[in-house]
Amino acid sequence: MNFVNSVDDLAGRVGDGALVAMPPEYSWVSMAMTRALIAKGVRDLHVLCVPIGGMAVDMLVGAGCVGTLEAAAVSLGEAGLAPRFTAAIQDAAIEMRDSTCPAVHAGLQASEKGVPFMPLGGLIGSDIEKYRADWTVVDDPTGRGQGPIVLIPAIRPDFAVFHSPRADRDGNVWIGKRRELMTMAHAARDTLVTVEEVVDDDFLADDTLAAGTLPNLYVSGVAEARAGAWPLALKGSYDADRAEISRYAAEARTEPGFEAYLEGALAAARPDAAE
Amino acid sequence: MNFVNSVDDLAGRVGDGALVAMPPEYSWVSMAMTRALIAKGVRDLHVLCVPIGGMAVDMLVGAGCVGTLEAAAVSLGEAGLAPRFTAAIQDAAIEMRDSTCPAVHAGLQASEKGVPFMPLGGLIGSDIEKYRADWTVVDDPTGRGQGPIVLIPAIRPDFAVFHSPRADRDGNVWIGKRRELMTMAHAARDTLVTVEEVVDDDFLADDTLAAGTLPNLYVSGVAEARAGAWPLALKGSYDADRAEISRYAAEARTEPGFEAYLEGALAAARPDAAE
Amino acid sequence: MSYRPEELLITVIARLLEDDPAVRHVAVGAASPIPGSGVLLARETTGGRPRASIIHGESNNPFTDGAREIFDCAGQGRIDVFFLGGVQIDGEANINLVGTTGAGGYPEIERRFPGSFGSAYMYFVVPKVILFRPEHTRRVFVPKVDFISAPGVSDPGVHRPGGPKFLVTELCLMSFNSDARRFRLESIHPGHSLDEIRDNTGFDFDAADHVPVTPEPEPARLDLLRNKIGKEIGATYPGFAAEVFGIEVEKTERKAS
Amino acid sequence: MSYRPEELLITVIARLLEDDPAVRHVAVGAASPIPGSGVLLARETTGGRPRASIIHGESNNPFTDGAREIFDCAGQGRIDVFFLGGVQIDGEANINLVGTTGAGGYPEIERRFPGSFGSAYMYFVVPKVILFRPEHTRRVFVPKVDFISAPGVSDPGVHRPGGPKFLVTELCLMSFNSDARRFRLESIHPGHSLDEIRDNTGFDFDAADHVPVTPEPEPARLDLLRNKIGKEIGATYPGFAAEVFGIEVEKTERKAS
Repeated sequence: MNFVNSVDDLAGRVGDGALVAMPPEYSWVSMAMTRALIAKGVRDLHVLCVPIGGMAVDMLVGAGCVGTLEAAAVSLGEAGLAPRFTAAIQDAAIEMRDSTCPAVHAGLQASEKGVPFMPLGGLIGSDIEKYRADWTVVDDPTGRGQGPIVLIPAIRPDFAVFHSPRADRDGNVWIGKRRELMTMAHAARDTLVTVEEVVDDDFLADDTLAAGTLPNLYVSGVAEARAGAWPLALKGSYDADRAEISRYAAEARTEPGFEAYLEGALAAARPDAAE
Repeated sequence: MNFVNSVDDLAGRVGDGALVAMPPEYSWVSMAMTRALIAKGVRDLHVLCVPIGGMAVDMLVGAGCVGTLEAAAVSLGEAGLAPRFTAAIQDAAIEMRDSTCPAVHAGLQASEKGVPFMPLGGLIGSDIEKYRADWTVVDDPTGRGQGPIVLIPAIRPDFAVFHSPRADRDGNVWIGKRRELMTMAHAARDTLVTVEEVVDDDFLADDTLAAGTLPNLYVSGVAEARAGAWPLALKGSYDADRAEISRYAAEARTEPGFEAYLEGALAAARPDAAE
Repeated sequence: MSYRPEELLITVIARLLEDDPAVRHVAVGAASPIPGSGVLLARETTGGRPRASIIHGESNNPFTDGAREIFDCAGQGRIDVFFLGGVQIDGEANINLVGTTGAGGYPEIERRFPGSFGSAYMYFVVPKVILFRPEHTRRVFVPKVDFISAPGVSDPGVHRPGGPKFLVTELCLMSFNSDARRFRLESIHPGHSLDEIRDNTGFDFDAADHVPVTPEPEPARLDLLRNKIGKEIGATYPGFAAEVFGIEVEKTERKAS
Repeated sequence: MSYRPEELLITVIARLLEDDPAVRHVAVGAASPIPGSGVLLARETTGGRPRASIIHGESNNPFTDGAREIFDCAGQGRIDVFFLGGVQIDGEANINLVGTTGAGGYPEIERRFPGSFGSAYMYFVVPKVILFRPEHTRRVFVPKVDFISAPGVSDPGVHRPGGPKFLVTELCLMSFNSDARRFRLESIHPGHSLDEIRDNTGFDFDAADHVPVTPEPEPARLDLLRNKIGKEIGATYPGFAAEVFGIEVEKTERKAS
């Protein structure tokens, strides 16, 4: 049912200004969609990192696609600081909403449950809380004298976007133990997924596979994209291409270097990376 | 690690007055533990049905083990009303805390997240809300004028008790898509699990199995109990023994009938029921 | 073409889903074979429009996030129709699933029923709740319920995207107007009368001068029910399929975990 | 027996875990090979007492409920020790992971770092947070952080079961007293001096008249590290294991999903 012809078709649904949730680098980022969104020239995205961003977010920022960024952190991991993110913040080129990991999860869980907010411990006295005008500190509203607590408003992404090793013939998507992908999809209005392959199976008919499956009920569109996480890892399928990530980290230190890298990345698909 | 010799050893940990969370009948009830708790003569339990009770709860109530019962409903399903529960309520023999399914889940999720309460939509104007002194109705505490909302306090069970087809050699427990078992275990101080079998495997080392596994981090004790859900179903392993459940439903209509049934049930284990 | 009462109720429910293009996803709770059959029939006659999710079903069960998912899913606005019943239902569409009380009221209980299940939540968040209670007597349809498991209407300040829209019984189909806080008789099932309905209803309701007769199940729909839907619903409710459609269903093969 | 600076820090961390029977479960965040090695070493020397959970680790990673589980788990009180660092750390144990600002302060940023990760939460709920920041300079240890990712101390009314207890750097081990809101020098690593520490610390701290020297790694612990722990931590941090322990680790075989 939810299948589309190409990653570009999927990216075509994401309009300027959309709130897009993306997973962390250890959890199946769709680099294929990232490239397609950049190629399409989407603008003013509000990107929500769930909860940490990496190369995909850095590329989107560098390509001028991002207006607002909400994240607990953005980093290339072992490859160092995220260069275009760092530059954009230092130049005040994007609006940054500094968050902390559990607050991102809590905001998505509020949308998942259809409630306007979720309480969260900690945070009080941090500058993160101080600068988040959308968070509310209240004295224990149950009147039990448990002290002040922060209320995190529901975050409802327009799109959750990620990659997965496989979907079945009905568009049910394997997420394994990457449950943040399920929360993202529950919270988002639409979920767009690229997959290594669509397999002729019914994941929901097998109780073992069902345990790690996002049902198509929450999936708006699926497109095949071989090596769709490349150069990031797709755990269980392929490792990270560390040389490529390091090359990016080095070249993207300057804006011309980033532009040159981007031109190459958009020109060359890498269908062989999964092998 | 977390293995004990017998179901009786496991039941021995549950003291009088404990708050015990139990899953619904479609989600792997430990009838073996239920019988062991009754045999041990535990008293004044606060049983939390997550969120619906069935034969196990009815037996615990009939055997005089329960002081307080919190549930969205108690029923034998196709076999009709739960007879000892019904009698106990009509005789005001136990304290009943009528709840509604999502409120039970919300209370457990609050404990799972370590927050004192969780907001939940709906409920306002129901007699469920009216008679729950522990729930709080507040005007939107974020000050956004979203109207009144109910705050459900965290429920922290002393014990989560359930059955599963299998645990691995490290005490990691397969729960499949029965995620309420995971929430129960996260929320509870201790989790006691009976299993059909302990297998020589490491579920966490296999990304497919890990997706449906409760890690031993949350498991306080595991005991083998063949046919441990009998006469209820253990989905994927065996069907419900409808004749036995109907027999219970009929005999338990009277207190002497229940006593006679119980005597038989405690005397006879049914090691062949899984075949 | 002769038909069974259950088949009439199934087609009444199916039409409520077929006629409304806003119905994209219908969820059916446990132990609800007639609503379940109605949804599957509507899906068939509309060429697949409403998605049907049958909680704990052996098939048409898409839930993989545990017992809370159905409620979360409804809270997300992804469920357009849900079915609720009641030990008692009153004229303001308050429903009682807990039981009957003495004069002192709850928590004193005269006759206890299972409990409220998820009604206190689903009634608020699902846009089109269909009350389904075949037994149409004054024991069920009372002036005022003894216990409000879920209220039929709410104050304007309360966030309530959902609520009761229809009531299906063995005698009739009614609609509910939440502004007027009243039921309205929409059609009377063949062989029954307005007087019979008034006699068996403990509250007042609106009715036009000429209330139409509920259409009988069309042969094409009966054919679908008996030859296709019966087998599908039988995977979850074998006893029902055997009794109503005379179909013996083999238990669906599912790979064990 | 000669040792590398990393090996000293690993044994310093291991002792903080070994000596405290309340330490039953230690969680280690991403990209933390030295704390990770310290935990695995302590588990070995205590005969398995602290459970070690390495987030995103190829082994010792028990999490199956997604990225939120580590925070939920800490909120449940199931994590006794966690490690945090800081671009800047001040004398009241405030930590800054966001970056340095100009005179106007945040949101103006002079030098941006990744961000606060989960610190604003974990610092509150984990009873024994060990601050680990090898670089001991006035650039790091400042009078006042430019941005408080997480505060070192909280007002009495704030629910805070957790907070900073120790600070481990390349020069020394300090403890933190949250009532006094001050660090105290506990031991000075071999080859360094109190003066050197004062010169490189931008805030005042307490120190006894005679501060002990940090014990060197014992041969038995070094042996464990090089022959057992190195291989285990190398499954998650192969580069670290190769550089520090000279161990080339084969990628752990895991069944693909």
